[in-house]
Amino acid sequence: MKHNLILRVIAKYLFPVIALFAFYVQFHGDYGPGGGFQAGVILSVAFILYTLVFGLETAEQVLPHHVLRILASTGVLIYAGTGVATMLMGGNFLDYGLLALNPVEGQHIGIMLIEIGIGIAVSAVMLMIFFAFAGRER
Amino acid sequence: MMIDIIVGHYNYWVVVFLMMAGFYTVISRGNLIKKIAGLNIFQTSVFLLYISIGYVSEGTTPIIDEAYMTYSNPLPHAMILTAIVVGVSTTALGLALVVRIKEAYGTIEEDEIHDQDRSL
Amino acid sequence: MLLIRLQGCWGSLHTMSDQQLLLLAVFLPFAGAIGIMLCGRWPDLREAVTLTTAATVCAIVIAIYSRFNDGALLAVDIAEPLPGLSIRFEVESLGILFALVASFLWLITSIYAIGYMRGHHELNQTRFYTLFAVAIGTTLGVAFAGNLLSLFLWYEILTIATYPLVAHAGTDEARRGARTYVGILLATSIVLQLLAILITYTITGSLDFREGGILAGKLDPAWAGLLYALFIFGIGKAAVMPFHRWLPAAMVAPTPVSALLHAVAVVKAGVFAVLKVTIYIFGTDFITNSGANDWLIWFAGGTILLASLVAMTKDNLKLRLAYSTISQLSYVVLGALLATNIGLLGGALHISMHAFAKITLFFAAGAILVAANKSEISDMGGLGRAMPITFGAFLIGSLSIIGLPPFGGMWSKWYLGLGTVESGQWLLLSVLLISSLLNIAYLLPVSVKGFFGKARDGTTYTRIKEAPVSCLIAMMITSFACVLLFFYPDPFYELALNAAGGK
Amino acid sequence: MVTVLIDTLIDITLLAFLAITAIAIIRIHNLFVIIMLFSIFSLHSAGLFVVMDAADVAFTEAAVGAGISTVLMLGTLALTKNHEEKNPSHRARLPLLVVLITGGALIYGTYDIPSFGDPLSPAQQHVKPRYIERSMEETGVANTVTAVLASYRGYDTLGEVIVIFTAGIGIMLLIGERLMRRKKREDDG
Amino acid sequence: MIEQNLSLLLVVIPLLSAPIVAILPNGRIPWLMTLITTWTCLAIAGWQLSVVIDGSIISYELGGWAPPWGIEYRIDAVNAFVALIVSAIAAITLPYALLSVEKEIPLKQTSLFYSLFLLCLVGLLGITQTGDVFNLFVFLEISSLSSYALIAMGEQRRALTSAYQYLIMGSIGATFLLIGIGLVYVETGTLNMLDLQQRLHPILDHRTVHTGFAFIVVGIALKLALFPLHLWLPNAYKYSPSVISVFLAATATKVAVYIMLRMVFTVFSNEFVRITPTTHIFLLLGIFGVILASVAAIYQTDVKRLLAYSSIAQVSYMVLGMGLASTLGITATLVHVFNHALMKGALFMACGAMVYRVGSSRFFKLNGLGRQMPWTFTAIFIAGLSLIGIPGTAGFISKWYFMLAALEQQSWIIVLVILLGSLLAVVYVWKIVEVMFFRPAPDSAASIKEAPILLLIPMWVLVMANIYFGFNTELTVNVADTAARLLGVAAYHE
Repeated sequence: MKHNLILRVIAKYLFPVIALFAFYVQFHGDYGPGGGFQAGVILSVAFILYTLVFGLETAEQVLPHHVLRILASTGVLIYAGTGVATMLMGGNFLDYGLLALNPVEGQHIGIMLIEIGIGIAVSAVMLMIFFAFAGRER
Repeated sequence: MMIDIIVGHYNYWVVVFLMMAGFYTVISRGNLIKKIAGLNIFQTSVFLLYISIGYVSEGTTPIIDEAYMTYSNPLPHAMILTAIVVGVSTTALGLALVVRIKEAYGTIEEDEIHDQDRSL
Repeated sequence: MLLIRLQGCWGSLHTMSDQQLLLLAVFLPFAGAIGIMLCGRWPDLREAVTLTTAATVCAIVIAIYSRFNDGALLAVDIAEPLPGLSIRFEVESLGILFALVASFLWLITSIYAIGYMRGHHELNQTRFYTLFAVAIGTTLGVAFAGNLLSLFLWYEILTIATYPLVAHAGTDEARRGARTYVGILLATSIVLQLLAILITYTITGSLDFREGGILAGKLDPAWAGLLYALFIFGIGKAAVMPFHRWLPAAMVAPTPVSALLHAVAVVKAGVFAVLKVTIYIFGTDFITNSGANDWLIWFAGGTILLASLVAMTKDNLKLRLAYSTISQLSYVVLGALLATNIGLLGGALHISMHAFAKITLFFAAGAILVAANKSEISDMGGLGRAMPITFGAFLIGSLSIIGLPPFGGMWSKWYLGLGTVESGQWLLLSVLLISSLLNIAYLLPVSVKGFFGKARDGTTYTRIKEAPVSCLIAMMITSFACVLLFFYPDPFYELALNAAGGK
Repeated sequence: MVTVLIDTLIDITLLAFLAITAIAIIRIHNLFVIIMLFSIFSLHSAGLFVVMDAADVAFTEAAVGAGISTVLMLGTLALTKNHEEKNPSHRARLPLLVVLITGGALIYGTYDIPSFGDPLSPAQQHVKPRYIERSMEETGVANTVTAVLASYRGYDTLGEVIVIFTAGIGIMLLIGERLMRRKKREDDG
Repeated sequence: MIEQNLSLLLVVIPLLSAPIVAILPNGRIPWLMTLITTWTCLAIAGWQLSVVIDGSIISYELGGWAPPWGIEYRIDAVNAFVALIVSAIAAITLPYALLSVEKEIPLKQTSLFYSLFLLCLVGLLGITQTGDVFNLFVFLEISSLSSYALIAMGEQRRALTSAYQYLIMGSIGATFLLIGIGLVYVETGTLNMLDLQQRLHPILDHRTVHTGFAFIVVGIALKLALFPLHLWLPNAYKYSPSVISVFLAATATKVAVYIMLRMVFTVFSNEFVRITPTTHIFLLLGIFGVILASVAAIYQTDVKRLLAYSSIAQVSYMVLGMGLASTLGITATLVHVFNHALMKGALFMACGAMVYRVGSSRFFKLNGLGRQMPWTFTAIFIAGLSLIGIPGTAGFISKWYFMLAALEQQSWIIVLVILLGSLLAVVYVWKIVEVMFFRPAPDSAASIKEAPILLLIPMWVLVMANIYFGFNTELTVNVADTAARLLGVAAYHE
């Protein structure tokens, strides 16, 4: 379907929409359903759509393997790092309360940080997996 | 009395039936992809069990809001969110194995694979 | 040169503490083994190491003996693998007796082995000498074991260490023999002996060797017989029927192995263990009171007779000797089972007496094999005239086994006989007498045939010379010892008497 | 009261759908259909999650079960080019027995379970209340599921991320590289 | 500040270094990083044990939330002991891994491989540390997923099918565990082990609790490869890369044993065991496991498979120990967990060395190999003796305690089974010995050299450990005894 103009155009415009939705889910998780994981999945879906339409090569030019690998690791490290940070601040592992003067504020920051971590890691891994399967065909 | 038990438990019973359907698919079928599908059904049904545990009649989604008093139990939800991720990870890995097996054996039917291994 | 070395050791030995000496006695052979392994490339050097080690060990044991006589308590714990149960060395009369025999005969056998192994062009000689040293070290470990756990430890290691020696040839036959050997010995020790040890431990909470035993008063006499049986049969190295098959099977080994290990070290380790258990775990009084021995004793008696009868049917010399060994071992077991001072004295004495006699016989058998390449008795007609020294030695050994004066073998049989009389076991006395007759019947013909018989094809042997010199020396020494022990059995007698508790 | 009744009705219908789908999956042999049915199964259960007031779970299940898993299965199907499942040679008696025993045990086990939706059940009484009552002031997060997930039991979620990371690494190792790595048939072959 | 967090760092350090290793360039750097990580873990585990050895307890509230609302790390002698075993084996495996991995794993995959290895370690350590059943489930899945992939890295194509089989069985097991946890949760509303223990106490007779228990036990038994759920294990050990065979054989089943102990004796407590036929079932399965698996081992024609079956038998011993449900029995189990890790570690390392040189672990390839590779052979011999339980080796200590425990209750059948088991062990160990030493070597064997020193050193460290812990049992027995008492198992007489 690489050569179907309509699809290409639609995909072009759909991509940012989906991505936007992903970010909404990412940061709205505190108040409604959603969170890093769902956001990550949706974001990866956006890229998957892009890949389906523009082909694997193009997609991998945008996001090469090693980049994905680094992203995935970064995601995990952000999460674990948050824990280590709280530890260094003299609290227990993942005790977000210490990240700010006001515990609740700290909790907010902490939760946001780890949700970001999750989001990055999940989307990266999902794409890794998808590319791996898609790339196997050749 | 009997009615209460039924009303109170039919949900669990159906869930058990679903689990067993999935479980049966896993252990009785020979096709590697179908096994994975069965495994997924098995796990999804277990998720249903958990969520049923967390459910409260006349409750609502546990997002705090003045409008509501009773909320369903968020703990099983959190657990199941994790469990779902575990499930999909297992599925993905299993399917990757299936792909490799197909490449190495040229089939994904257990019997045929066994025959090939025995023939050596 | 050897003597000079001995003198040297002697000097240095006096400066050592008892513990050091004791440890040295057990671990020097292992050190020697390593040395032998390293010298593997230069046979002469290797043999030199073997001899020096053997000589030194012998000297050390003698030193220990002298100190023991001076009343020193030689004991040392090296580890405590289980709470309250240590790996312990302790010298007592029975142990030192066994150690003296073993270490002295190792020296002799090493001399013999050099001639034999080279004359017989054996392969893997380095492996042979190495494991031989290990086996002796382990035997000394058995001799000096300070409690039942240590005894069991060394007992098992001895089995493992001798396995490759039995399988030395590497042929299918050798492997089969070795399999039987290790199979029976391990199986009996794991299933019966270990079980017995554990039961003893659960009942008494200790495994120490104590005068008068540790079980008395703790174990219901009704069960004593069963536990005792577990020990007697569990100690498979004592080769009490029906667990004797390993000994003939082990005859596939090179002759020095059969001579030292399966006439002295291994088998004596077995009967030694039986004596130890009898004296220090059960205690003679407890045995006699509980009547633990009254049915077991017939297994010993039966073995004595049956083994002798089987021996008569064997034409292969080594096999015949093997069965004779089985029957002789049961003499010791019998002595233990009599559970009287005299009986124990006889049994303990028999360990040494039989050792010297039987090793002579094996030496001779080996010499015949090397020089004439004959293993079947029926082929040995007239061979004695070709190799008189060998057959002479064989004759002396036989007579000692039979128990005629003026040979050491007499003493042990004498006291065993007394033991049976003392406990009014007339039937057993007759067993002993009959078996002596049987000994005559299956041992004497060999030398008789050798000296006065004719070869099958009537030819006289011109090509065949005597065995290698070192073999002859070894044989002469041991046969001389047989005679000496008749006139001067005192050291062994003292020790045996001591162990039997009849001071 | 009415809402409850409606809930129950939807609940029952969805359960019925699920049961039918499950049976269909066991019986049908065309793998493509099976995967589609699985996707449907997963969507229905998502719906059921909504009915049981588990919006987050429903969301995720829809995205993962009906989305990712299905895509992956279809991908595998495309790669293995195998569309008809063959019947296993041996008759599946033992599996049936195992399943019956397991199921029986579970039914037996549900006997003492507090009835469905009972607000007095231990699960509703013990740990949950604090999450509902205090999460707002303790974490400032309205969505208690997020609060539990990210804060109270944040470590589980870290584990969850590790799990998916592990899966990613594993799949990279298995089918990551372009060129196919031929496996030896046997170590002596 | 560091010290209070150490028992968490034991898990978090490998957890942090795994993603870092994953993005390192292939080659020896990932190995080095992994090596450092594992040794750090070993140090921490040692410290942790030294703290709790006196029976005290480390409790760590993750995220600062008090249990049962938050997750708790709760370390007593039992966890610390198992954690030490796991990290020690990991630390000793790594030096061995360098060459073996270079031989068996393509260079371009090394960094991912080591990362996965670390993740497996994370999973196992996480299991040992946690005091929360659901957290346990999560980390169990981490270790399982990584081991599926690791096993599939084996050189032969059957590695793939073995991994798949293991994946299916393992996932079923995990799902059963999940069901069990759910059923227990619905009755108690909590996930914290200690809390569970207290809240389960009044309702031990509920059917739901019984069912939950059953599902948890079956789920673990699958991971434990407890007869008759052992079918996945032999192939998994046979076809996986040598390093992985070593690591999994020495740790995975041990951790499963730990989970079983924890669940049965801490969560459900001793009373529950007494009022249900649990012990009888354990004893029965143990008896069958020991005998049948040992017999099966005798008929193998491949060293790795043989050892795998013997592993099943050895695990069954541990189950027997649990079945005896006395302090002595549990002590025996824990001692054996430690000693068996030593034996199997050494044995599989030796197999790895042979595979390294010969490329196979099948008997007909190993004829007379003992002469070419004397050190490897001697290692197998000594570790084999330990497996049999010859005095002077660690195995003897385990056997001694099993026998004591059985004799204490005068259950002569168990005594018999243990003795029979070691007899069968003699047979299958001797099978290897004769093949390797007394079979004539083919001419092709002349070119084979002894394994490289880097493989020999770790192997011999473990062999020496087998001997050392046969004479000095202060560590093993004392810790095991303390741990057994902590598990709240009343001494048999009480």
